[in-house]
Amino acid sequence: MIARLLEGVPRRGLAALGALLLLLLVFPAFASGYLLSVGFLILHFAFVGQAWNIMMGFAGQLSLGHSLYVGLGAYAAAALYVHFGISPWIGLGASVGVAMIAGAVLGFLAFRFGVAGVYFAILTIAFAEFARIGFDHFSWVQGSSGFFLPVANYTTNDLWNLRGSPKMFYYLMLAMSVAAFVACHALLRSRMGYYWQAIRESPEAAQALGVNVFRYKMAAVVISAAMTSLAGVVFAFYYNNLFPEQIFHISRSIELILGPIIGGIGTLVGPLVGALLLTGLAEGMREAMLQLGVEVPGVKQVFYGICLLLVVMFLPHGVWPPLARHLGLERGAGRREER
Amino acid sequence: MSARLEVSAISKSFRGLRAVQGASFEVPAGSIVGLIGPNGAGKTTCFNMIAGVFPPDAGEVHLEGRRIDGWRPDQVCAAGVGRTFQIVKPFSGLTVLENVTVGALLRSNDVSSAQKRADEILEKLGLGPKRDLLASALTLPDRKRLEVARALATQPRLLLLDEVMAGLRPTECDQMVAVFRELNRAEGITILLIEHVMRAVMALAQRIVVLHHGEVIAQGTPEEVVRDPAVLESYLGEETEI
Amino acid sequence: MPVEIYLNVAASGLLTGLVYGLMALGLSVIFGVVRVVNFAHGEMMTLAMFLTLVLFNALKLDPLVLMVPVAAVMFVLGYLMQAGLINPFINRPEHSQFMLLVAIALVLVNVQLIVFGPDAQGIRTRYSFDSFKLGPLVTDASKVYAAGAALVVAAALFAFFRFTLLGKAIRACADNYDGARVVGLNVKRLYALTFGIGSACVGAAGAMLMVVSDVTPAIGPANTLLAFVIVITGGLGSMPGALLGGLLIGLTEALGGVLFTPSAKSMFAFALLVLVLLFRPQGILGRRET
Amino acid sequence: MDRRQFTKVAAAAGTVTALSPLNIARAQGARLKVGVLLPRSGVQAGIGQDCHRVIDVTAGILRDIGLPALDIMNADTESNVDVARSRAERLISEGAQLLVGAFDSGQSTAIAQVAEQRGIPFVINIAAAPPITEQGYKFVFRNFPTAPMILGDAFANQLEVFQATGVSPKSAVFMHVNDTFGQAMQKGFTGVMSNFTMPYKVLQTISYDPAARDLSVEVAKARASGAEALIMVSRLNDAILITRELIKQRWTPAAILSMGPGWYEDQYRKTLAKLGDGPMSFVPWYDPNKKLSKQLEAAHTKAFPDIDLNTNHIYTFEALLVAADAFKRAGSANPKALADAIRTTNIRDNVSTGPGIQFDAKGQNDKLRNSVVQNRGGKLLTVAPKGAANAKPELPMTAYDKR
Repeated sequence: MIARLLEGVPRRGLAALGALLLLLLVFPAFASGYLLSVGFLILHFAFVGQAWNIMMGFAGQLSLGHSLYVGLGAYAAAALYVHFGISPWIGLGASVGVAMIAGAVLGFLAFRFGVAGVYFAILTIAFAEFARIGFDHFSWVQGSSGFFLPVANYTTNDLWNLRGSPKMFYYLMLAMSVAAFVACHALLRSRMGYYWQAIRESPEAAQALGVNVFRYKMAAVVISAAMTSLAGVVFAFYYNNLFPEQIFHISRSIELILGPIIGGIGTLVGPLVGALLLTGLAEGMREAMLQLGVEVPGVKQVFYGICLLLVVMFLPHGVWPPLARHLGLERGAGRREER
Repeated sequence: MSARLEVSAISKSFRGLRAVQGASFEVPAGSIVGLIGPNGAGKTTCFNMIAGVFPPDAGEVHLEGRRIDGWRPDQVCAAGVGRTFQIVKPFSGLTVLENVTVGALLRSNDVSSAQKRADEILEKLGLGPKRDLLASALTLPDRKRLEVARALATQPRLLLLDEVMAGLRPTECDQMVAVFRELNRAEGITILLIEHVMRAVMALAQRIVVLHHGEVIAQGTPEEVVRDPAVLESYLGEETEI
Repeated sequence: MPVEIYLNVAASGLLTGLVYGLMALGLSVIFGVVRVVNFAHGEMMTLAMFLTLVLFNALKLDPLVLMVPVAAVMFVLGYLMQAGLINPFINRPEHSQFMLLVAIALVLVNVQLIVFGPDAQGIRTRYSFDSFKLGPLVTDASKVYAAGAALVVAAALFAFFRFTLLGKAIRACADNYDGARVVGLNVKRLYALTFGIGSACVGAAGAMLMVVSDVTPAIGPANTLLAFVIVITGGLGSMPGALLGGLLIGLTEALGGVLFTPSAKSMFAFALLVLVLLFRPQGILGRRET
Repeated sequence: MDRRQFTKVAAAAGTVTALSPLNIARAQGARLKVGVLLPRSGVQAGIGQDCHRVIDVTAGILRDIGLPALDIMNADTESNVDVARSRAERLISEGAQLLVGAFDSGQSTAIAQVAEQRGIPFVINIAAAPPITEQGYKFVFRNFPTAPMILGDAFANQLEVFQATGVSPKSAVFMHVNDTFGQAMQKGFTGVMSNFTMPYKVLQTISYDPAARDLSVEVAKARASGAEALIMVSRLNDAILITRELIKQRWTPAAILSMGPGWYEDQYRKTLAKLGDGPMSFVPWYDPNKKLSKQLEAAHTKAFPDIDLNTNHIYTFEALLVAADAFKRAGSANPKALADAIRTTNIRDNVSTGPGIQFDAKGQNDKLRNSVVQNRGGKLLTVAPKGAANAKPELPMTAYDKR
């Protein structure tokens, strides 16, 4: 099984991945609380980016409403914990289930009725907004006044109830990111992965080769939704409060897809590189502003926006593919050409 | 010979425009049949109805006795029909090998055996040296070959070829003809081909069906068809490469 | 509840809808031709609103008059944006275009925040607080003027595309990109012009919106979303569709607010959008792509 | 590169900045480092920047009343919980010994968890969601009333106002924005009201979307209910929108009783001029008769002649006041000692209405009182409670078309 997974990955890439993993493992030993929280954010975005990438990067379905699954996942596990004291490890079953159902409904409607391209993207936004306003009125989880989890106990790490220190959350997120990376790697090399990429490149040709396009598109949406909802569970227990305005908001959807787009859509390493780059860029800009004594709110976002602009203008396939070529890691980097 | 494919009185209109009108023909098992006709005669529409891209407005299509009209393309493919597209549709972002592997996965249990099968087909079609190139990097003749390779990888019993020789040089064309003849002989694949290159049709087809304005105006052996006055008339002024 | 309230609310919803429709018109024009979804639409609208505000404070002219200079400035801005930034992206995949416009939107919002500050700012005209009373019907004067102006702008735009040579050229370009190039049209320039025209529409709508509401930098993204909902409901690329979409959304929100809880009224707009997408994916007046 | 290296490089790069008075003070270590987290960009930028205005005014006042100077470290939460949390961590790693913020309940909770875990005291300036001080935090303090506290005071003050003016509306409609604060108020409304014998009956409750661009439907609905008074929980933009609709739909309620922000704000009064006169706000406010209030008002007016002192300024100022006071009493910047000092806070000479600043076991100042401010002649007059007022209330409101 493991041997199969490693097949086709160049040795240099493997070594680089190993080194990166080692670095991430020992990072908390040296990091301040601040760097640890930044590290958590990076891994969080790498994970959701990876999940989104399944749908867009692999299967070519542009979703701009992934906050829907983050929010559903977060609320489902949190509500079960608060109302019934159910451990999030059991509750995440509900999270995954609810997110999968939502994804399946959206996918079914869209793919059955031939909603594609821009229209599909807007449909995903509509679903997320619908959920946001709905949860504003959902009194079982306190509606818009916010859903609070009992405060975390920081002295002991209770992994079973996800109550614990940021370090615990960091390692949890790291484990999830690694698992997502391996899972995506395996998926991409499976029958499903081949079919997804075929659908992404040309749905008509894929169908003529016996691929049940509807079924595999559905699979992409549902798997992506399920994975994304897991990030929502961690979000809920890390922040201990949920507001529909925050978690279902379209700005969260956008935030979580910037990483994979900047990193390199359809590649395995792209979401990680993108999350690292964007979070690092945002934090670095804040530092730079601080050091320059610029105290004007908004200036940082202007520069951040300009950086995004430059990247997307000059690196149409994201940062990773050219970087991988440069480092001689091309095979592991995955490829994606202009459609 | 029993019929592998039986098309009976199929019709199709687009926005009131009749593309195919009551076309009927048969493709016997193990044979090679050519579908010819001037541009806009409804050949590709016929193909699309057989392959399941859209259902016929009227009429029936039977594959080995099973009625398949109205099926989805992937179901038709799974039933044993492989097809190529007139305007090639390669998976541009994938390598040549990966392109063909997608087809081979239909009848393989796992990815590695599909890859093995894909490799064999690439060799057969002379694409072996290019297996690791991106499909987008191929020349047009190679893309045409890739179309055929992908369709073959699904191990069809009936192969629908939509102008795969167009744009090929005569020598390349002859190579292709040889490949199809070999496939037909050694593996017993039945072939229905749309072709403008008459040189290829004449060389390959045992039977020819002529479409004009969506109707079948003649069918028979190549010799019979070229002597048919109706066919000659319909082709008058058309480019013919005999 | 008395019947008048439904009448009043429906009338108000329709008027608001027309203003919404004008706001969405620019988006529709741009998509119809350039095939780029302008994700910075709402942010451009707030820019136009601020522009109106500045001009109003300097010149003390009625916003309905200021519509002309604001539209002109926005035209130039749109032209330059297309020619400079967006043109290289015309043939790129959707997500790439999306990224570009999201980045532009981010810059726009925050530049506005720095320049104009975060507070809501509005202008007061002679008729700001007027209303017309027709029997039981009480209608907001500002909305009536704004809706009227929306109809005029839409008519002008319609005439431009129907009767002028340039308008026809742009439509040809929208129908058949390659064809237009073959007959020697300068597609790049036409695209830039279209983006300019779409932006001028946004400018006109912004000036008009200043009559009925205040502006803060933060309202941009919400307006982008609203414009999407309208345009997709009415049919992306269709000009009458944008107005119809606006009317429908305005009416739906108004009646949804009266019959159910107002805080959930935009849910009805989204529900309408989903229904339209499912049963007529190209929008009510949209053309099916072939 | 870690933080220390970064500072070294930066310090080496700029000896000029190192010589500025601020850095000398930092080198002496005499000041308390206070990290102030506010949403100064993003959707809440308006409020965050408003809160921030008072910070520069504070230094002079603290000096005048003999409290130690504070070393303020600003951070922008960008109206985002992720950023709020990582900014809090950042401030602490930079040496912040006390945190102040963050206006929003969600962002405040995110910061509270960091503060709690790192043992750094966190003084919340504004955030009304009740659960924040029900979580058992030891380092989190809130000098702002919770939603039920605001409601209780509002009803009591309404009775006082009705009695003073002789106008008692018999019916009312309750409109609230459906955001965190609005819903918290709505949830407490009926329960708290049942503790009072109010003259009016609430005929209808209307909640509306915080992002609404148009409130004509909402106002039409309220008007159709035939109520005499309008009870509001809103924000700024919607308060302006609602007033415009009231005028256009030709309805002047006998009283507009607001229990939140919006109606007293500068922007509201500036935009509507004399049409903005009349509404009463039942809100956490300042006692204009207190000595410190006069000092703050004077300093604030000097710095911002166009902007009146309001809730945002008062409670951000008091949060810093709590910090400076605790620092003085603790005699050290040790966070634990600071927290202990804050727990025993007893500031009598303060700004906000009520007996002063004290915290209960949960870290909540439960002594805070509301005031009633009325917009009259474009100015804000404090009309109740009696002991903390500088004018008398006036009801009913003058009809909008008679102004």
